[in-house]
Amino acid sequence: MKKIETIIKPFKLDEVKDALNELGVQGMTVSEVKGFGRQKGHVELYRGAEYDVSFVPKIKLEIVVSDDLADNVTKTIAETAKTGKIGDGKIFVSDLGDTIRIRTGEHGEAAI
Amino acid sequence: MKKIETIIKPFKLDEVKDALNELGVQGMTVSEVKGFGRQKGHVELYRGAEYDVSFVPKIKLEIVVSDDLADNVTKTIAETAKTGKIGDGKIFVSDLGDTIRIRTGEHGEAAI
Amino acid sequence: MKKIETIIKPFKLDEVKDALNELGVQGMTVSEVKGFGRQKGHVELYRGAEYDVSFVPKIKLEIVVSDDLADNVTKTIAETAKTGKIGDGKIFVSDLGDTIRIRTGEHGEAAI
Amino acid sequence: MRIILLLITGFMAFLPARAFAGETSSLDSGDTAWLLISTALVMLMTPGLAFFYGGMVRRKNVLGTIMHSFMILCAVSIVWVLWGYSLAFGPDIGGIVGSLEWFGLTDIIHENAPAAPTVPHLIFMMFQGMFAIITPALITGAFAERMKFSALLVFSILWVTFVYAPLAHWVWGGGWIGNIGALDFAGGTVVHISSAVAAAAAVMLIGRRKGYLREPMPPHNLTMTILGAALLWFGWFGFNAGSALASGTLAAIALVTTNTAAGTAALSWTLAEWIHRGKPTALGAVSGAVAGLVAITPAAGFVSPLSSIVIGGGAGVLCYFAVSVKPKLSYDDSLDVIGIHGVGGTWGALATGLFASLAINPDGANGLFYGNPSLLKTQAVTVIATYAFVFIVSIIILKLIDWTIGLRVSEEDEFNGLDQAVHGEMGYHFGLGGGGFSPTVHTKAEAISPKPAPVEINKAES
Amino acid sequence: MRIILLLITGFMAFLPARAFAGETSSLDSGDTAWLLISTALVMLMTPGLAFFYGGMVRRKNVLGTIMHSFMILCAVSIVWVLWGYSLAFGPDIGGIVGSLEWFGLTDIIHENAPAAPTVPHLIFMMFQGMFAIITPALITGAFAERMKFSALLVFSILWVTFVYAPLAHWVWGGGWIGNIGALDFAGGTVVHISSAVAAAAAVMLIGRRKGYLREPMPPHNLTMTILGAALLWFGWFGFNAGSALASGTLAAIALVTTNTAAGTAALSWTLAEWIHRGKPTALGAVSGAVAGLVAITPAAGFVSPLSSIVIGGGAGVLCYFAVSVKPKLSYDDSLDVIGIHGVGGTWGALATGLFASLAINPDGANGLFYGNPSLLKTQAVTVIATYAFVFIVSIIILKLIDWTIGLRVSEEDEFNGLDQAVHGEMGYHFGLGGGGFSPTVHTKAEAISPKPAPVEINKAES
Amino acid sequence: MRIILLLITGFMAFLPARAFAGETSSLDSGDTAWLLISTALVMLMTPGLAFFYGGMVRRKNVLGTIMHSFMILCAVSIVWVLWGYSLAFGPDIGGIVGSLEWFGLTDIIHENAPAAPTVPHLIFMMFQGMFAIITPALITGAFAERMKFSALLVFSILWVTFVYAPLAHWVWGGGWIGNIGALDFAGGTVVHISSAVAAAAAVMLIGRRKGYLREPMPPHNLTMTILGAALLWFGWFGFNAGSALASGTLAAIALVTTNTAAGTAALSWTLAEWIHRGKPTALGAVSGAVAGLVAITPAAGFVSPLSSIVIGGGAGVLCYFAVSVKPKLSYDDSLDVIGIHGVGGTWGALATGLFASLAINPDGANGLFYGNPSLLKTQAVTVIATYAFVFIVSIIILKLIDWTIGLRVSEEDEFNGLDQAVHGEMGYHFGLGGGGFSPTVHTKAEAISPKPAPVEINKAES
Ligand SMILES: Nc1ncnc2c1ncn2[C@@H]1O[C@H](COP(=O)(O)OP(=O)(O)O)[C@@H](O)[C@H]1O
Ligand SMILES: Nc1ncnc2c1ncn2[C@@H]1O[C@H](COP(=O)(O)OP(=O)(O)O)[C@@H](O)[C@H]1O
Ligand SMILES: Nc1ncnc2c1ncn2[C@@H]1O[C@H](COP(=O)(O)OP(=O)(O)O)[C@@H](O)[C@H]1O
Repeated sequence: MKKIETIIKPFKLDEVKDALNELGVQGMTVSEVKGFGRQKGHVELYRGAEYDVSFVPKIKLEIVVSDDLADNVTKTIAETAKTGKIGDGKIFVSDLGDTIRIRTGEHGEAAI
Repeated sequence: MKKIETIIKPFKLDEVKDALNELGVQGMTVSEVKGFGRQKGHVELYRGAEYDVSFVPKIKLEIVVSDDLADNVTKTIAETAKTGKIGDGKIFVSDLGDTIRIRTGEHGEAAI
Repeated sequence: MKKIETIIKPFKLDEVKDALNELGVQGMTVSEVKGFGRQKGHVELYRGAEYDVSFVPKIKLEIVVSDDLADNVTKTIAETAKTGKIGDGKIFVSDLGDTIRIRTGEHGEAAI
Repeated sequence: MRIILLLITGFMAFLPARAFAGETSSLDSGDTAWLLISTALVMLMTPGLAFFYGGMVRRKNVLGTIMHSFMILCAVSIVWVLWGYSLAFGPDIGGIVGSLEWFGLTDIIHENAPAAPTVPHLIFMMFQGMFAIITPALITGAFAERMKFSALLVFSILWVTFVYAPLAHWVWGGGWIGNIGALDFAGGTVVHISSAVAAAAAVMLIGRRKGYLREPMPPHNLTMTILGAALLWFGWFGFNAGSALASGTLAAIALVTTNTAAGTAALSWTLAEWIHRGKPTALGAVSGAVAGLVAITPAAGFVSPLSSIVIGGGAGVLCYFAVSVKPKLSYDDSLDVIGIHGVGGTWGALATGLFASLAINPDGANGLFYGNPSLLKTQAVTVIATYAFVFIVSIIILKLIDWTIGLRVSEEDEFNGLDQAVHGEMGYHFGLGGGGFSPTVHTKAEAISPKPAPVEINKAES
Repeated sequence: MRIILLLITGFMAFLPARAFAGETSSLDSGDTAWLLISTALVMLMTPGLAFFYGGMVRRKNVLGTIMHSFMILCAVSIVWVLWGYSLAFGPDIGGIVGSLEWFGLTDIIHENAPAAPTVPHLIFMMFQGMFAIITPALITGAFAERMKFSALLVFSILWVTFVYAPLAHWVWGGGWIGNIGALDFAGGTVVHISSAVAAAAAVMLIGRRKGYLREPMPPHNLTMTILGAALLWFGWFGFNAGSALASGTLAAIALVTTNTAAGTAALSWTLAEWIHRGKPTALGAVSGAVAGLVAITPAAGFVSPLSSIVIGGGAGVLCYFAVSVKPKLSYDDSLDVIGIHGVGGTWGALATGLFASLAINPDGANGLFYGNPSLLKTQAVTVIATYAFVFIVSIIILKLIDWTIGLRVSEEDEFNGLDQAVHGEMGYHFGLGGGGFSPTVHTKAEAISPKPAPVEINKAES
Repeated sequence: MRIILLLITGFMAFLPARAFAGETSSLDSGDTAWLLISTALVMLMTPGLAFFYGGMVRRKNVLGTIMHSFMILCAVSIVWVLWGYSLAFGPDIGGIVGSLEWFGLTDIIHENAPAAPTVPHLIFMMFQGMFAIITPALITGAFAERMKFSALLVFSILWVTFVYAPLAHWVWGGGWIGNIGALDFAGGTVVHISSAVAAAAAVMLIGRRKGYLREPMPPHNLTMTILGAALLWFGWFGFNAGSALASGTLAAIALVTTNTAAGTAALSWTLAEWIHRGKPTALGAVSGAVAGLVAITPAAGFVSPLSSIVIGGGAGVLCYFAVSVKPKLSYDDSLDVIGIHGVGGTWGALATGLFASLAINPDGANGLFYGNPSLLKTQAVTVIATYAFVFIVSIIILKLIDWTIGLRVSEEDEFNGLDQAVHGEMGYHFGLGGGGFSPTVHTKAEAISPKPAPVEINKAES
C-alpha cells in the first residue's frame, strides 16, 4: 500500500478528483493548507501598514492506494493538476503499513 | 514508533479522544478535513443553480505512539469510532523514523 | 528524502519559516490544527453552561527535504520553535519514497 | 399643540363643518411620523431576533434558525392584513375577540385609528402587526435546530390567529383584561409571557435536541447574536415609545425607561455571572439587555426612570439564574425563551403592579409602592390567565400539527443540520482564503446547462 | 392639519403678510421629520445592498463587491449636490431635463420644496439623492467579481448624470412621462427598470466571469445577504412611504402595501421553489422579499393592501422563474439584477396600470381593474421608453469607458479576487481560532518602521 | 409653523391662560418625533462603533472589543440618568458645571426642555445621553486588545463624570465656552476632540500591544468594520441633524452637509492612498467616511453644502496621512482614535471658524471666509482648552486606576486574547462546515448536570 500526498492549486481539485475517480480510486481526504515555495504571495494594506503575505492557499489531497495503482495515480495527478506555471505543487509518495476500515474492521488492501 | 492517522466522523472525536486517553495516549493532533468516498454528499441550491457537494466533513487524527501501544490504539479507534454506517472512516498506520520534543530536545519514544 | 512534520505554537511560524529559509529549505506546507497534550486548554461559559475546551490551536508544518539536510532542519526547528514551556510541540521524521514536481514532472530530490 | 387645535376648533365654530370632517382632519403629522418610523423600527426587530437567535445555534442550523423568524415576518404580514388585525382590534364581540368586519382592511383605509385618533388607522394596524409578527418569532428559540419547516409555518399562522389575536384583544382591543384595569404598556403579557408559555408547550411536545447535555452546543457566532441584540434594542424604542401612540412626553418617558432598564439589566446579569462564575460574558451582557427590555415592556409608560433602574436590575439577575438553572432541569428550551421572556415578562408585569405611578402617567394607575395594592393583584390575575389560556391553546395547536404533518425533522436531518437538509444551503462557504474557492461543492453540470459551455478557458490560473 | 392651517391663514388675512412669508412659514414639522428619517432610511439601503450583494459573491470578492455600492454612495452624494439634483429637478427645459440653475444648491437652501411645500427644499433634494445613489449601486450586481474599480467610479458618475437625472426628470421632475399621466410612486421605472436595463447593457459588454457555469460559485456568506435584505426591507419603508412626501394617510398606505408585498413575494418565491426544486431556500426567501419590494415600488401609494398581496405574489413567482432560466441562457448577470429588478420592476409598473385606484389615492388614477384601460397603456409606453433610452445611453457610456480605461480587470486579478488584487485586503482573517494568529501574513518590517522595534519581548507565550 | 402658533397665541390673548400653561402646551409633535428617532439613531451608533472597532482587531479580541462599547452603553445609560445629565445640563454653577438638582430626573419628567422648548425635557436629556455614551466608547479604540475589563468600567464612569459632563456643560450647558461664542454644532470638541485626547493619555499610560510592529495584526473581519461604519453613518444623521433640536430647515441643512462630507472624505482618503500606496482600500474608504463625519460634526448646521465638500475633502486627506505616520512614531493608538477623531475633530473645529456663515444659520456666526477672523480664534482657543482640560483630568483618572486595580490585563491574558481570558467565550465557533461540530469544545459534564443524561441515544448518526 502507498500513501500519496499531493499539494495542488485549489481550482484543480474537481478535475483531479474526477480523473482519479475514473482510474478507480474510490476515496480520498482533502484539506485546506497554505503553501510556501517559489510562487509569490501578495501584499496587503491596512491603514498605511503593509503586510507581505508569503503563503499561498493550496489544497492537500491524501490518497491511499494499492501498490499497483500507485504509479497510475501519481501520473494522473501530475497530468491533471499541471498548468505549467510556478506553484503547481508536489506529489509525495510513501509506504503505508496498514489500513483499517472502521465500519467493517477489514485490514489491508481490502480496507482501502 | 508508529504514526497512526485516522479519518473519523466529526461527532466521534470526543469519544475517541477519551478512549485513547484512558489507554495512556497523551497527545494527538486534530484537523478538519473533507472526505470523499462511498458516503454520499448532498445537494445545494442557489437561485435555481444546483450544486452537487460530494465532500463530507471529517476529522483527521494523527497519533504517534510507541510500537507496543500501536495495536491497542488502532483497535480502540476501530471500536469507538464505529457506527456501522458507510463513512465511518479509515485508520492508516505507518512507520516513523524519529520524534523530537521541542521543549526538551528529547528524541525517540521518550519524546512522544 | 525525509518528510519532516512538526507541530508548533502558532506565533512561532514566521520565525521557523525564516530560519528554514536561511538554511536553504525552499518550500513547505502549513496547516492549522488543534493539539491535545500536556498543555491545558481553557473553559468557556455560555449562559451558565460550562465547556471545557481541551484542544489548543497549533500550526503543523510539513517539509520534505533531502536526507542530508534533514538533521539540520530538525535541529533548526527544535531551536527556533522552543520557548521552554509546555506545548512547544513535536517534530516527526519519516522516510519518503518519492517526490514529483507537478509543473515539470521531475522526480526525486530535484523535485523538492 | 392638540390643546391649541381644540381651542381653535371651538373658537372657529362658525366655519363650515366639512373642513373639519375631512378624512384626515384630526391627523397630527408629528404623531403619524412617529408611528410610521416606530412601525419600521419594530419590523427591524424580527430580523434582529433572527440574528440574535441565529448566532446562538450551531453553524449547521444558522439559516434554518434565521428562516424561522424571517418566514414568520412574511406569513404573519399577510395574516394580519387579512384577518389578524380584525380579530384583535376589530369591533368587540363580548370582550373576547374582534369581529371579522375589518377583514382585508378595505373599510378602514382612510379612517383615523380609533385607539389613536391623531394617526391613520392603517399605520396603527401595521404597528400592531409588527407585534403580532415578533411574538411567534420569539417562540422559535425554544424549538430551534429541530422544528420542521412546514410545521413552523402552519404553527405560526394558527397561533397568531387563535392565541395572539384574542389575547391582544383582551388586553388592548377592548377585551376583558383591559377592562379590569390591568396595565400592559407595550406587550409584557401579550408578547413576552405569551411567547414564553407557548415555548414551554412546544418544548414539552417536541423534546430535546439530540445530544443535548452530552454534546457541546456552543453559539457558533456571538458577533451575530450581538448584532441581533443591538437591532432589538434599537427597535425596542419603537416598540415601547411607539406604544405611546403619539409623539409627546409619554413617548419620551417610555424611551428613557426602556433604555435605562436595558442598560441596568445588562449590567446586573453580567455582574451576577461575574460573581457566580468568575467571568462576565458578552452573551450574558446582551442576554441581560434583552431581559431588561422584556421586563420594562409592560411598565415603560407607567414608571419613572428611577423605577426602571430597579426593574432592569431585577430582570438581569432573575433571568440569569433562571437560565443557569435550566441545564439542571434538563428540559431543552434551546435559546431560553422561558428563562428570558417568561421570567422577565412575568417580573415586568408584576413590577408594573409595584412601580406604576399616576404621577408619571395619569392614564395609568398607582402600584403597590404608590399605595395601591389592588393593581398588583390585577396584574397577577392577568399573568395567570395568560399562562393558562396560552398554554392550553398552544398545546392543542401543536398536538394537531404533530398528528398531521409532524413537528420535528427526521433524526438524520437534525444531525446534518437544517440548512443542508431542509433548505439545501450552507450559511457560509468560507472555503480557501485566498482563492475563494470552496472545495466542498462542484457544479452539477446538467442542472445548470445541458452541456458545459466550453466558451472561455480560464487561462489566468495563478 | 394643513386644511386647518389654510383656513386660519385666510381667516387672519389682516395680519401682517410677512409673518406668512417667512422662509419656513408653511413647513410642517411632522412632514419634515418623516422626510428626514426617510432620507436616512433610504441611505441605509445602499449599505444594505452592499451586504445583500457582498454575501452572494465568492469570499475573494466580498470587499470589492461591497466597495462598489459604498463608493457609489460617496461619489453620487457629491454629484447630486453639485449638478445631479439640478439636472433632475431643476427648472424644466422642454420636458427633457432640468437646468443647471440649482448647481451647488446655493439658491435653494432656505426654500421649501416646490414638489412638497411642507418640507425644506434641501431634505427633498437629499431624499431624492438617496434614490440617485442606490440606482447605480443596483447595477453593480450584474458585473460583480470582474469590474475594474476606476471604471466603476467613472461609469457611476456618468450614468447618474446622463441616464438617471434625465429619467428622474421625465417621471418626477416635470418631464414628459409624468405629463402623460404615467404613475410611478417611488421609482419602479426610474430606479428598478433603469438599473436592470443598464445591467443588461453591462452584461453584454463585459462578458461572463471566468469559469461561469463550469466552476461552483456559491454565495460565500448567506447570513450577510440576509442582513442586507433586512436592511433593504427596513429602508424601503422610507423609500416608498417617504415618497408620499408627507406624514399622513398616504404614507401609511404605502408602508402597508410595501410590507405586505414583501412578505407575499418572499412566500410565493419560496413556495415556487419548494414545489419546483423540492426545497425552500433562505436565499430564495430574501430574494423574493426584494422582488416584492421592487414590484410594489411604483404602485405603493396607488393600490389597496389586498392588491399588494397580488402584486407581491406575482413578483415572487415571476422573478423566481426569471432567475431560474438564466443559467440556460448562459449570460452572466451575476447577482440577477435583470431577473429581479428588471422583471419585478416591469411587473410592478404594469401592475400599477391594473390595480391603481382613485379610491385609494385621489391624486392617482384608476387602473384596468377599476375600469380604466388607458393607464395600462401609458404604463407600457413608459416601460418601453425607459428600456430604449436607458439601454442606448448605457451602452454608449460603457463603450466609451471600455475604449479608454477598460471595463474589466485582468484575468489574473479576476482569478486572485478583487479584494487582494484591487484593494490589497482580505475580507476575513479568521486564521487560527485560539491564538488569533493568522498564518497567512507577516509584517513587512521596512514598510512599518525602519528597524523592528526590539523594545518588548513577548514573554507570555502560552 | 411655530411662527403661526406664536401669532395665534398673541391673537387669542383673551383665552384662558391655563390652556397654554399645560405641561405640553408648547410641544411640537414633529420636533418631538425627530428628537425621539434621532435619539434612537445615536444610540445605534455605539453598537455601530463596536462593530467598526470589533472588525479591526484580531479574532481573539473581537468580543472583548465589542464589550467595551456595549458595556459603556449600559453603564453610562445609568450614570446619565442619575447624575450625568444634571452635571452637564443642570442649573449652571459659575459657568463650570451643572448642579445636582436634577439628580435622578424626578423633577423634570413633565417639563419641556429648556434648551429646546418644543420637545419634552426627557427626550432632550436622552438625546444628550447618547452623546455621553459614545464619547468614552470612542476612546476604547486606543487601548483595544489589552485593557482590563474592570478598569474599563471604572474609567468610563469616572471619565463621563469628571471630563465629559463638565465639558458638555462648558460648550452646550451654559458654560464658558458657549458663552465666548465658540461654535460646536454637534460635538466636534465635546465628543471627538475630547475622546481623542483621552485616547492619547491612555496610550501613553497603557503602552503598546505585545508584538506591535513585529507581529502582523491585520483586521480580522473587515465586513464587520464596514457594517459598523454603515451604522455610524446612518446614526450620524441623528447625531448632527438631530442637534438642530427641531424638525425644520436647519435639520435638513445639517443632514445634507453631514452626508456630503462623509462621501467626500471617503473619496479623498481613498484617492490619497491610491496615489500614495497604489491601492484604494475598503478600510480606507470607511475610515475616510468616519473622518468626514467627525470633521463636519461641529460645522454641520453652520456651513453650506459646498463648504461641506471642502471640509470633508480635507478631513479624508489629513486623517489618512495622520494614520499613515503612526507606525513611524511607533506609539500604539491601536484603532487610530487620535488619527481620526483627534485630527478630524480639530480640523472640523477650525474649519467651522473658516466656513461658518450667517447666511446659512442666523444663530451661528460668520467664519474667516465670510469676513470674520475672530471666530477662528475663538475656535482655536476652545480646541486648546479642550486639549488641556481633557488631557490632565484623563491622566489623573487613568493613573488612579492604574495604581488601584491596574489598567492592563496580564501578558498571558493578552496573548490568549480577551475573549477567552476575560470573557470565557469565543467570537466564532465555525468548526466543521457540514456537521456543525466544533472539535474545540466538549461539555464539562458535571458543570451541566450531575450525570450525563442517558435518555436519548443519537441513532441518526450519518
Ligand atoms: N519542500 C517542500 N516540502 C513540503 N511542501 C512543499 C515543499 N516545496 C513545495 N511545497 C508545496 O508545494 C507548493 C508549490 O511549490 P512551489 O515551490 O511554489 O512551486 P512548484 O511546485 O511549481 O515548484 C508550495 O506552495 C508548498 O505547499
Ligand atoms: N483511499 C483513501 N485514501 C484516503 N482517504 C480515504 C480513502 N478512502 C476513504 N478515505 C477517507 O475515509 C472516509 C470514509 O470513507 P467512505 O468510503 O465514505 O466510507 P467507509 O470508510 O465506510 O468505507 C472518506 O470520507 C475519506 O475521508
Ligand atoms: N503522541 C502525539 N501524537 C501526535 N501529536 C502529538 C502527540 N503528542 C503531542 N502532540 C502534539 O504536540 C502538541 C504539544 O504537545 P504537549 O504535550 O502539549 O506539549 P509538549 O510538546 O511540550 O510535551 C500537542 O498539542 C499535539 O498537537
